Amino acid sequence: MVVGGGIAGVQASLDLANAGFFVHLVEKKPAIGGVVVQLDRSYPTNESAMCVVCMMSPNLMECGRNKAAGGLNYEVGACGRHKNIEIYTLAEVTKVEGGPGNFTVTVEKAPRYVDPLKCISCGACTEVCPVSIPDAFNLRMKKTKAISLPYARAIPSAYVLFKQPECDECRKCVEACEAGAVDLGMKPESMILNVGAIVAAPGFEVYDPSHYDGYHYPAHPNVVTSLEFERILSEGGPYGGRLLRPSDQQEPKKIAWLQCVGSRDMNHCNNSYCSDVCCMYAIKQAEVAKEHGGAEVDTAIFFMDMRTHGKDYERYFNRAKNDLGVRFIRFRVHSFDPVHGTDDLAIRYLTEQGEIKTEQFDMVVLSVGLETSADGLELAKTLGVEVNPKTRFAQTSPFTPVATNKPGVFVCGVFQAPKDIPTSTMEASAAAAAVGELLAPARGTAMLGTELPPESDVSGQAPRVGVFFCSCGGTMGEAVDVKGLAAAAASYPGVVYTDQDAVACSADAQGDMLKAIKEHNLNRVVVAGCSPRIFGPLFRQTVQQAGLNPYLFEMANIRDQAAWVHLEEPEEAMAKAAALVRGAVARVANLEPLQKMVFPMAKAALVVGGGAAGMEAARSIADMGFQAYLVEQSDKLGGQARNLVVSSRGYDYQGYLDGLIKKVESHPKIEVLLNSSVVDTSGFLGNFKTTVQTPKGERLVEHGVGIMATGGQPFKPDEYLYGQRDDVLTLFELDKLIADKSPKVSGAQQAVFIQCVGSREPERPYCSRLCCTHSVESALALKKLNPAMDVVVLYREMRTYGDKELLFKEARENGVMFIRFDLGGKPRVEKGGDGKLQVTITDLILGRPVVLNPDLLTLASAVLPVGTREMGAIFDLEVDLDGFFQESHSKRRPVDASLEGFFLAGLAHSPKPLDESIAQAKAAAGRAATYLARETVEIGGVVAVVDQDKCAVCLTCVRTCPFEVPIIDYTVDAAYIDPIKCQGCGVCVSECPAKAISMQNFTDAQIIVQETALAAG
Amino acid sequence: MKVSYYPGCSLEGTANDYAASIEAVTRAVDVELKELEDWNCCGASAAHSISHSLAIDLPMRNLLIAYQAGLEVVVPCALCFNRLKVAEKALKGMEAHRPWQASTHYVKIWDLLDYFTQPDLLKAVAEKITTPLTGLKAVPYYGCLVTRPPEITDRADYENPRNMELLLRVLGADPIDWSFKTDCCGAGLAVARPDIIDTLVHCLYERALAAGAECLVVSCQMCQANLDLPQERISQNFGKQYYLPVLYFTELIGLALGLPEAPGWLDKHLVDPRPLLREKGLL
Amino acid sequence: MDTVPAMEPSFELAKQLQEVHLSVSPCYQCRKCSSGCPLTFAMDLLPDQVIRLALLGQEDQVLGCSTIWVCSSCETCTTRCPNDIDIAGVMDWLKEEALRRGQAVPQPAVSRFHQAFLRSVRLGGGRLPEAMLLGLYTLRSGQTLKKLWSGELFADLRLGRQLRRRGRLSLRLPPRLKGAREMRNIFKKAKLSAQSLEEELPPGA
Amino acid sequence: MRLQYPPEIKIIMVPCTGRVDIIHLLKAFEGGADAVMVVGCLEGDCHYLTGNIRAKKRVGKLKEDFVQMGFEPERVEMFNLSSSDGPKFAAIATEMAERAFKLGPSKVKRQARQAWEKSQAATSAA
Repeated sequence: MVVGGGIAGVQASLDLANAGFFVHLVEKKPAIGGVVVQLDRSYPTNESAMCVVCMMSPNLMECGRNKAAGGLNYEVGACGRHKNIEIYTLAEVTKVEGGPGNFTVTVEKAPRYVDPLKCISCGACTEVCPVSIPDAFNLRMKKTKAISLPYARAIPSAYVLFKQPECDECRKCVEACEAGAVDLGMKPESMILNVGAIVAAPGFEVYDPSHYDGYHYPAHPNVVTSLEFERILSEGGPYGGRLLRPSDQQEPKKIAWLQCVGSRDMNHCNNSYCSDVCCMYAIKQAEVAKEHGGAEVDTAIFFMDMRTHGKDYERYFNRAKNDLGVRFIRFRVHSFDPVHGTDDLAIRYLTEQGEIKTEQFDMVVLSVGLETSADGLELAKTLGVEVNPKTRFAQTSPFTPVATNKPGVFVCGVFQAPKDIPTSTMEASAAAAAVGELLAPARGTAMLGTELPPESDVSGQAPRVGVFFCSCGGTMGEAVDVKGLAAAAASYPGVVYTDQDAVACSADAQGDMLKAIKEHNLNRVVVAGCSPRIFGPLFRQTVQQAGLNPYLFEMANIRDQAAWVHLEEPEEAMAKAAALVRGAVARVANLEPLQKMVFPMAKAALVVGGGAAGMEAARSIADMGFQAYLVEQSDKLGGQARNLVVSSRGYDYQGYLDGLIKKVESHPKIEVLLNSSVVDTSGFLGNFKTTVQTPKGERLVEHGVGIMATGGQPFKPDEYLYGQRDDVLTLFELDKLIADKSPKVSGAQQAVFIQCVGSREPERPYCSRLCCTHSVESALALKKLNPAMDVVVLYREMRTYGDKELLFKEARENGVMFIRFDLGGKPRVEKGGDGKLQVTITDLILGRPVVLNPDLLTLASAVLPVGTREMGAIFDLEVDLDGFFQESHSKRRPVDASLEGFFLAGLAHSPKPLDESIAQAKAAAGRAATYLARETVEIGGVVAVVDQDKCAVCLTCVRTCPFEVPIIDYTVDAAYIDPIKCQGCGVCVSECPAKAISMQNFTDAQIIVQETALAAG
Repeated sequence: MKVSYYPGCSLEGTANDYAASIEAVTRAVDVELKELEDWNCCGASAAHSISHSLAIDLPMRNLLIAYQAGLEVVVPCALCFNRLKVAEKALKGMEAHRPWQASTHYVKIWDLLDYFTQPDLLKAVAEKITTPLTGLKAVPYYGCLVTRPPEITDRADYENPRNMELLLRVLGADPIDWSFKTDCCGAGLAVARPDIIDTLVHCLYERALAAGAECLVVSCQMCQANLDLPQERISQNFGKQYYLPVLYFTELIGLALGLPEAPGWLDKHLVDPRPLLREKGLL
Repeated sequence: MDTVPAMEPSFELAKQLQEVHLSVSPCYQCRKCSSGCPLTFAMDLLPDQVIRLALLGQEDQVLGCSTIWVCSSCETCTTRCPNDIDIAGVMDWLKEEALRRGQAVPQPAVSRFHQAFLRSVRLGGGRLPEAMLLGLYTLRSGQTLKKLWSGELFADLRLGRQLRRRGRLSLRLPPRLKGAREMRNIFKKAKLSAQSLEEELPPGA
Repeated sequence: MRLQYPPEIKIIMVPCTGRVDIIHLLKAFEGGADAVMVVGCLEGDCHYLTGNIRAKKRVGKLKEDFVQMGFEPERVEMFNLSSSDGPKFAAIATEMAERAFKLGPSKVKRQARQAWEKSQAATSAA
């Protein structure tokens, strides 16, 4: 059972369902999606947040389409890959008994007053409903009717009636509903469910800033919380997506964001932790505000430490600061005053040089932090899950990040600790893995099969093309008028039907498409919308469910290739979009059906890298009942975690590591290959054959999936006299001295740490995320060892995010001093007169240099990836600009590698502390389980085929193919290309002088007809 | 109702007009003030600035006297109120270390305005109103030490107190909201650095006028002195004639209740409030 | 930046403050105190800079600045500090420490007013005779000559006369307290801790 | 990142630039294009190892043929960039659009070519 239908709950449900477990998803609101659906955009890609949900929506839709949401309204019956997720909306867990493997859970379901099985979400009831209530989804900034859809494109897409406070049961909605779905007599239900494990993902509440009298919230209309600002930016928001300020609906030209509202503060609230996400979402909101209101919108963010410590977040921050002109003012605003006679607000602040300035802003956004909601705490009590008293988030250990004190109950998402969307998604997969391990024997027992309709034979039929337009939720803007395009498209050759929808990827739009294909018996489908990379599989799957071969489908990317990139030239953008659609229609008319080959899935995983991440992944895979091969190039397991010997929080890293190594080495289903390395690989998803060089010669390993955990290594600093003196160390070297109780440490009078050594520099523009916390822990360890020692940390941004902020507080309270410097004023390290080290740094608050004479100088050096280029070359995995493995999608698939069937974990994906590496390792195993649980895998389709009559056996293809696939079949005296091996690149096709080879789906004819249609524009 | 009363030194000297209005108004609502037996000076800002031991011992003596009296203590002067609360916290701190000595039973220390804005007293005042102060646009000025710091004063609404607005509304006046109700007037620096007072108070005058106020209402005689006395000097220094009478809330209650002595208090102000009150038909 | 003298940090002052429960080390320079402070226009160092210098142990700067004397203890900073540092308390402690160490006070008017106030209370037997305070201060403030020329003295006298006319400036001594002996002990105890309380500052210093 | 580039650029997706045959480039001109660019991965990064190197050779050969045909070789070009390098794509798109404007309509469109040459002669004379 998964409690909480936010992004974490949904991802956990999907990973569990795809890994062979039936899932009961309990959500207290009328629809799933949590806070993510309330967001306008999501960083770092600035894609619409609905997009994140939409991208989940093929998965969400699977949930949506199952029994609870009723397949009936799509008359598709057997649709959806599988019906293994049962959603209970308006439901809450009230009692839990039993233990792991056998919980009996009481779920109370409030009446929805609308039968989801009958509701066809036509909206008739809302039109007639006389009662308007504040729209909770839009945080009461907008009115909605008592009976309405929870939010546009909600999943499950059924209406809901809120009787309290004002519905007087006038029954107008009952009469208006043809489907007879409205039933005012519905009673609360209570049900007992028997489940094997529980994942708690109740999410969070944003902090209510009304405690700060100085912020005039909610009295002043132009002071809004960041979530309210998201609604203002959103298309479904109070102003239809136009950036207006609440007081006079004018376009705000100057907006201020105040950071740390309800976080890092013991005074106004007891949230002394950092909420991790506010810095990034403030930058995103500033960028989107500039996009809406034009570049001249002046955006200022008042902050203390800019905490952009995620993958690619530092680039996002630099781009906002240097290219987009977002102003960053390092100052924590306590209060501001309304300017009399205007709706503006005056903020009085201190500039870096210390002079007092007052600026007038049209609007102020309070970047509110995250708190465990009252319901979250209630749920914790019901489940018996202990909560950390200081932060009110779930009490977890860094070595088992998703487990709680109660066996069988797991936790993920913000309820575990404040985190952003990618980390929540990752942690959800980790929770799914944990459940997978616990219930391994029960895998697959409660599965419901999926049936696909027989494929109708369309060969020989004239092409009947249906073109479906999508305006992608309004993000097309005015540049591309989808209605005009649809009208024009009707005249293209072969087109017999056109339709357009605000969001084609949503659940109900899919239903309309299915109906249209059936009614107009279309045999070709074109979707004009966004990039095929994102929704190609979703639409292809819908086409397949309409009984069409999935290859009779094409997408025209009028969003990324027209609407978004020609904002200033609307007419040309329209012309180009029309051309793109014409090209796609021309191509699809010439496409032929293709069949995929079916192969068995090898139930084994190859894990590369024997560090903590690799071992955790292997152990999780093995505990789930699959075979794991762990390849480690050195002679022992442990990796960088071996160097973690100091923890002021009392974590026994080495004890954990030894325990893990013992478990891995003794596990029957894990084969450890030390002093081994991967030399070559071949095959495809489910059937990889990898040769591993071992001391005992080459070993051929057959596996279905692969996990990359090659880890990282500390950067050898090339500045601050490192390497030239023995009192200049890296963090690991210092920890070793502390652990060995070396006199150098006990005798030291003064210790200095320098942060960001090698990180956040032009040649490595990324943040190594773990060094701030590591330095603070080591500093605390030094203070505990010798309280009289002066400990000073020189930093650029103190990024002790989430609950690590408590460490930073503890360090300061114990007398550790923190001095800030910026890239321009780096500390000068030189040999002092007495031969001792001398560090000079300018204190930016006082504008004066400070001279330190440390006995120990520790450099927090960057984290570099290890083995990513080599493994990337062998397995063809993409590596990002900084040399770390590139994940398939930062939001939706943060753990999947670019090649399907491969997953990433640990430092090789991006620098992260041990507890997050462990979570990511379990997540990788969880994701891998969704493939390993399958019996078969489908391959082929887009491959090269030789026309034996035309082949002159000139061997050009044999010499050209980079993968040496073509061979000469002397029985037929012609070349032969094995469809399993062919990678589908088409190099041989264009090299073949006789044009004997044609590539399915990309034949010359298909390309040329698309080209001419495009050029004719 | 009987309460202990701690007037403080200035109410016997420069602020004896305030003392007069307090006694009259409390009598009018049947609150009997029992002055603390042999009270001494609380040391005000001088003690806590340069002598920590005096800053604690002086108010401590008054505190122990109050405990012996056994009644709740009402304190008009913000500074004396703050010092008594500091002593109370210091005593609790000391007793926390030596719980076996925790014999004293504490009494509540009231700031006068807080005391007067209790629901039952407000009702008592409301019942006795003869001439409501309709049309009198006033901005409430709380000063600093009545509300801050919350760990000492135990005030919940320390950023944005509203009880004086409540009282003014009960009296029929028109309280205006403004953001500077708890900004500092310079307090103890009045004698040593009058120039600082000029800058601070000039800014308060400007903000009060911008908010549309006709007069300021205070509950502490230090604030009254810093706002009332230098008004003429500030008008000269800043070349703008200010006419903003500074009234005690007890004087307004006296007026609203039609007490005969009320007009007598008004001529003790430097900035004569009577023209404004006559214009409003309240005199 | 080399022209400005470099600072050698020491942690003594921070430790001293810690012992009197006025620790400044939790500060993470969010600078709310400086923005909220109404008196910054009259200050040479901003409040957050005073805390920073105290943390860095720069005693001569911190004890010799005008900021600590100009601070009117309005408690805005202490109320707003997210790390619960009693900044106003630190300012008071620094004033007392400056006098204890005989540091040259850049704002003699303020320090002498405080000393005159406490001496008047002591001489008044436990309550403050306001007239005596004004008299003693005028004698000892060292500003009298300057005030004479600038005409401020006449303005003060006129103000005094206005108060006198309104019966708000009585020249009578406050009544004898029964606890006079207790008062004397309180002041004796204070004298021991402050030593320099009694020292006469040469006028005009 | 929504970087803007000239709308004249129209995009066809192929699995790899190695699939782009010379016939496709010619057909594009025949269909009315004034300039054609082949955009492949960075050399050494090709998902199919040698696809982009093959394409570079073919484009090079086509440029030489263009010279003999009296066609401006600048009308066709091969570029290599990483898939995540948006800014570079916008830059090369802008450059190719400028080339097309500078070189004017291709000779394949005879009337458009003559009209353009007349207008060029007129402007240079004025």
